[in-house]
Amino acid sequence: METAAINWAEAWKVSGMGFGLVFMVLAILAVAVWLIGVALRRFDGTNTEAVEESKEEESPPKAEA
Amino acid sequence: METAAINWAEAWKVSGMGFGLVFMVLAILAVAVWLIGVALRRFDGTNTEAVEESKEEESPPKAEA
Amino acid sequence: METAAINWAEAWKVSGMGFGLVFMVLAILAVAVWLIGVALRRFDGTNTEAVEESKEEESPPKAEA
Amino acid sequence: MGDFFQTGFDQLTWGNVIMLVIGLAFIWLAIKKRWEPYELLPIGVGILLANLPGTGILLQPQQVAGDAMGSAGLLGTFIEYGLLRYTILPQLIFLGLGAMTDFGPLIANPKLFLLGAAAQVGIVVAFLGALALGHFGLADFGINEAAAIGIIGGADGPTTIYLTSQLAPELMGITAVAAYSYMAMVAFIQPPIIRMLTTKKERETYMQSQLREVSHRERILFPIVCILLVILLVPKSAPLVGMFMFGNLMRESGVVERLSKSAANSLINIVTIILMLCIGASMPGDEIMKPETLMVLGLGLVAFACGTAGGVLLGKVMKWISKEPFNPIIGAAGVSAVPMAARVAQHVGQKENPRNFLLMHAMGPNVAGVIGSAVVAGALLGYLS
Amino acid sequence: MGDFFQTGFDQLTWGNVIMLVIGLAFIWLAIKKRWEPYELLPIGVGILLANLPGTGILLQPQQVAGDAMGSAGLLGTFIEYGLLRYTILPQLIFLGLGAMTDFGPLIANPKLFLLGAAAQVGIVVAFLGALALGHFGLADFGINEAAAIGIIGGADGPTTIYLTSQLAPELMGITAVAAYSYMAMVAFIQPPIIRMLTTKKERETYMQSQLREVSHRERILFPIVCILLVILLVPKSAPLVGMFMFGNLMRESGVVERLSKSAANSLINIVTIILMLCIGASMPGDEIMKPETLMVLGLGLVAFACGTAGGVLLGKVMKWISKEPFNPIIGAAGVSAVPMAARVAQHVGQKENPRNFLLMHAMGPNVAGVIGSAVVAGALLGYLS
Amino acid sequence: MGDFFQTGFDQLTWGNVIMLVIGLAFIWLAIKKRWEPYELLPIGVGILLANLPGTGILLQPQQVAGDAMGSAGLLGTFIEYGLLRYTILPQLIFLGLGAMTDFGPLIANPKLFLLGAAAQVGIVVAFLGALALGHFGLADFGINEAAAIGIIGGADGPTTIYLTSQLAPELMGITAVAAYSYMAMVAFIQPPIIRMLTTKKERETYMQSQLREVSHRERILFPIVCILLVILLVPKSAPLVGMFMFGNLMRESGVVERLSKSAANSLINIVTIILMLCIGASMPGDEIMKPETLMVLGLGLVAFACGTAGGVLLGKVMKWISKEPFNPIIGAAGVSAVPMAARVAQHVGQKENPRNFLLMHAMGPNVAGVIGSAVVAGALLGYLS
Ligand code: NA
Ligand code: NA
Ligand code: NA
Repeated sequence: METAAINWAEAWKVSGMGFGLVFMVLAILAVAVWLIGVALRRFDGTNTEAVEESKEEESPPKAEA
Repeated sequence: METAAINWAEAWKVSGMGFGLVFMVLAILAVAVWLIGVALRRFDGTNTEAVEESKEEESPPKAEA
Repeated sequence: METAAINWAEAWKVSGMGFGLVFMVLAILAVAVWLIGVALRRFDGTNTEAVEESKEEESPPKAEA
Repeated sequence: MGDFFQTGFDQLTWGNVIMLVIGLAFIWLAIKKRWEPYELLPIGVGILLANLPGTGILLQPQQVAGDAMGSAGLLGTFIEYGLLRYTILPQLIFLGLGAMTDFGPLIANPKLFLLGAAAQVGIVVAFLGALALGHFGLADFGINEAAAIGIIGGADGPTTIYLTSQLAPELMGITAVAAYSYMAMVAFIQPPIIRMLTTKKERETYMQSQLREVSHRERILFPIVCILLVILLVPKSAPLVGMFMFGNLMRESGVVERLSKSAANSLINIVTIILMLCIGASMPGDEIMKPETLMVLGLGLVAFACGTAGGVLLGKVMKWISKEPFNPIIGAAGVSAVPMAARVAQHVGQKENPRNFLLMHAMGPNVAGVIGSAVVAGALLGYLS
Repeated sequence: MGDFFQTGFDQLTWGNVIMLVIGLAFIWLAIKKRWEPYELLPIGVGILLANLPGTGILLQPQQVAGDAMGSAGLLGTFIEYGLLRYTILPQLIFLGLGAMTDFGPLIANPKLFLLGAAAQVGIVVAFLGALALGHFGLADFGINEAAAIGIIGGADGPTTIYLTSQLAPELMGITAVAAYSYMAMVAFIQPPIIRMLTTKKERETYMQSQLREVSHRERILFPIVCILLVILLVPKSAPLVGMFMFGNLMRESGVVERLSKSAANSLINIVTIILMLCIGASMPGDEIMKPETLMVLGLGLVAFACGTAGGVLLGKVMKWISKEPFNPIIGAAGVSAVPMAARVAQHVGQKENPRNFLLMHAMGPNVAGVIGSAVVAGALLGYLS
Repeated sequence: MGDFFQTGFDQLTWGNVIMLVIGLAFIWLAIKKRWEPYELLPIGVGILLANLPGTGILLQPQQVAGDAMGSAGLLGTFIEYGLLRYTILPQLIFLGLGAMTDFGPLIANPKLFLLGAAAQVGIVVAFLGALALGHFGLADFGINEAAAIGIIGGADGPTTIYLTSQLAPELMGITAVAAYSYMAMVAFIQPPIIRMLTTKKERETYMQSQLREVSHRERILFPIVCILLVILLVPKSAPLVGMFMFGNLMRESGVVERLSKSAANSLINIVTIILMLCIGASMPGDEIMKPETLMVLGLGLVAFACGTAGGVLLGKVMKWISKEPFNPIIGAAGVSAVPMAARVAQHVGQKENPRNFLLMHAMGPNVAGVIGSAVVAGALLGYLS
């Protein structure tokens, strides 16, 4: 740990770009994963989402009981 | 294995002190373990020893049978 | 991978001797294993081979059915 | 030749004594309070072994290289080869974690990735905070040390260990212990912050109780896509993301069951034992008993708090945008601390509305946060090393 | 200090891109086609990791030895220490394979050893072929490279890896991948060759359906005899044969069950993960995208084909000599590729005659072929190194 | 380039041949007589591999360091890095043993610790005996060699291996093999000594058949107290006692079940395979075929005998002092040789009085003896290195 005059310009750049980068990368992943999901379901002709949602309407009351 | 005139004074010292040391260390451990056992049983208000001894009086005849 | 004028005499020697060697070694192993098997069965007085062969005559028709 | 009765008592420093007490405290927390016992129990023992003097167990191979008689110590050897020079151990942990992780909730709802990004703001705040302490002359953290301190806010043990070992090895024990300790304490750290930043109505929001089913193919493609995209975008994240996603691919492929079971069992267990001992052993009293240590701990707490806040605040934005009901609590799980932070979201949510079952929803940002911190670590490593 | 957004895209070469596609293809073959998934899945991931630029994951310890900041990468470390300098990994695989191998069929009928020898002719043909390509100026394979290429025909992964790492490390990835790929493809490679070299009547030959029972003692003596005889005759085969037979002795002895189970489970699994990643990572695009690579693949295929032919032809001779009915198909299993080649013999045989059950008979030459290739590898190593 | 048919026959020495026979004898003892098979089977194979000439399997990394072509052998690598330079392997064995050890009987009756101390007298006698042989010009054992020979009397494999590797590496194979062999033979060595030193009435003494129940807390505190006290008093015992007690703490804590199971299963099994192979491989014929080897074996036997006597004699003293009935036979278990020596006490006791059930009582000194030898080893190491 050597003392060094802090280069605040660099510090802010690292901070901002680092935080921006993680948003960008995870956003790209989100889009990629969403596209793959859509493509596969279209390709396979299955719409699991609808099936799941109908299930869902039944189950919560049970969870409350 | 280099030949060396044996330093018997040192040899006896190592022997005696080594054997003494192991007795001392294990005796200290014995006392420490015993104290912990006593302290915990007093602290918890349980006297497992008595319980065990009463059990014990019953079991040996079974073992013999 | 350095370019080198191929020494074909050596190459054929390596090939021939290598292939010969593996035959020799595995043949020696075959003989050794066979001798051990014979020795152990003679020593133990068991003839598992005969037992197995009688079993064998029954099983194939089942496999066909 | 030394004296026969050369005990360790006379070499024992006050720093050692305090660290022995701390080591015992970690062991107690692990056993009695079940605070991350898989990490804190061996860390506690490592602290004991490192602070009992004269054992030679910390001697590193390079320290005895020229010495014909000398043998390196077990922990010194593992620290030098497993952590500092080859950093094998944290990467193998990530391999095992990948083989244990279910990305289903994130695949089912990929916009939750963003919560895992937002929660990384804690890293940034602690990074700037560490530099500010230097600015005001309170500590002499350079930019590398600031990065290692910041990554505590990633709330992932192996990421913290990996980045610290590369950028600021002298902080290795303390950042790792801070990360694991605060991970064990998320149930105390996060709820007040969540309540402070959300209204009761927001916290009561009922989210649909089931996620869509995720197909086998999506599960297989997920780790492959992550390897390709993340490593292309942030090359230095490969040691973490690559191993993590390789482990997950083995798990989800279904064709190498023996390998994924061994990665998630014997391999990760053996490596955990050794790595956590080494982490504990990286805290000899005389290097730890400094005001900087308290600052690192303080900054780590700030990082956890700000990460939680970041996740919750983006959650509020997403609730505002989203057409379906959306509970911002789950944003707090974006810090990772898998799976404790997701459980915190579940408990806080159910307390406000007994119908709520947020666990599965919170698992999405929770695992996204692991990828998020690895990305930040890779970016920092690429820039600083 | 680099730029923050230094992604890997600009360093990506065409070689990398092609290798990424090949890596993905291996992953697809492993998962979808179940082609040797335990090898090809991690190999595929290793190819991806090695061809995503800028990761540093391939840096070898010797490359960063003088560099205070630099840490070696995970795969670079395992490649240098586990493969090139100490060759630990393939030997540990052999230990585990030994603990999984049943030599019963070979002990019951030891003349099948000869089929395991005959099938090694593929090694010789490919070896001479590689030298011939050099002779005609098409490639510059030296005698060491030719030996490494030839051993592909041994159809045993660890033997190929071991010999290549010792004689021609620059070919390591490609010979290993060729061996595992062709092993996965024996069901396509062998049947036409078997049919071409045998008459329908030969293939229909019914062999007695059960082998004699092999006693516990014979099973124990077998690995001991192999260690003594083979290593005395071919000393350099010890790293392979010694470990293989030690594993088998642990298995058959029945007195060290915990050890043999660990060797055949956690140990081989952990080592497989690491070794196969390393194999995949030994194929960076720019070293692989050469005409020599295609020649290696072609020669490997020739080796498999000639090995199959060698086994079948000796099978025909043995049928001619043998008093009992003998089906020459089982000679094809002598290439090893355990247990796929034995299954090929079973399928081809049953197709011609539904009563045929050749699997157990084919297991004999199948495991003999493992010993055969290890003997050839040891002989080559003794002569060339 | 050598000749193709360079077999090992012409390099085989008489020393090799004798060692091959001895290796086969160990394998036979392990399988047929079940003498410590987990150690003697791999040791036997290691002896075979080390005495088959020309294999290169023993080449150590430092021997090939400057040689571009040369690769170190598997066993040479493990011997150098796992035993001589870093001594990792015996410490990992101790970790696993700790996770398998039940200290309950010792905690229930801590005065049995003293029997575990008394039995260490065998170490002292053999140590002085080795020096005396030097004094009379029969051997040239220095003080370090004498210590390594003495520790055979500790009757603990990893302690013997650890101390020998540090003080007298050239004796490593032989002291370890002596220790394991005599441990396998305690059923022959101890009973006559016990009978010689005790009256029939003493041996008939019936001890209360059940020990008090030991609480979970005591079991947890035990390894912690041992770590703190023993390592403070004898710092150099840390590599042994620290790992042993860490393993035990993992076991007794109950909160890290995955870790303690892996330590007691896959980790110890894998390490045992490698370590025992290395031990066997440390006995090349030409270094073993010396009169000193017989002296080491003789002194080791003396050490076992004297250790047994020491335990029994202190047992007699304790019987004399004790208010409750006390059977001095259990003192013999203080040599450790866990759990065989405790079983010997059980058998001898039950033979004299069928009501006797001494096993649990004998387990106390038995495990105390492990700590005792580790203390002596640490003291010797602290003084001599
Ligand atoms: Na995170
Ligand atoms: Na083969
Ligand atoms: Na002992």
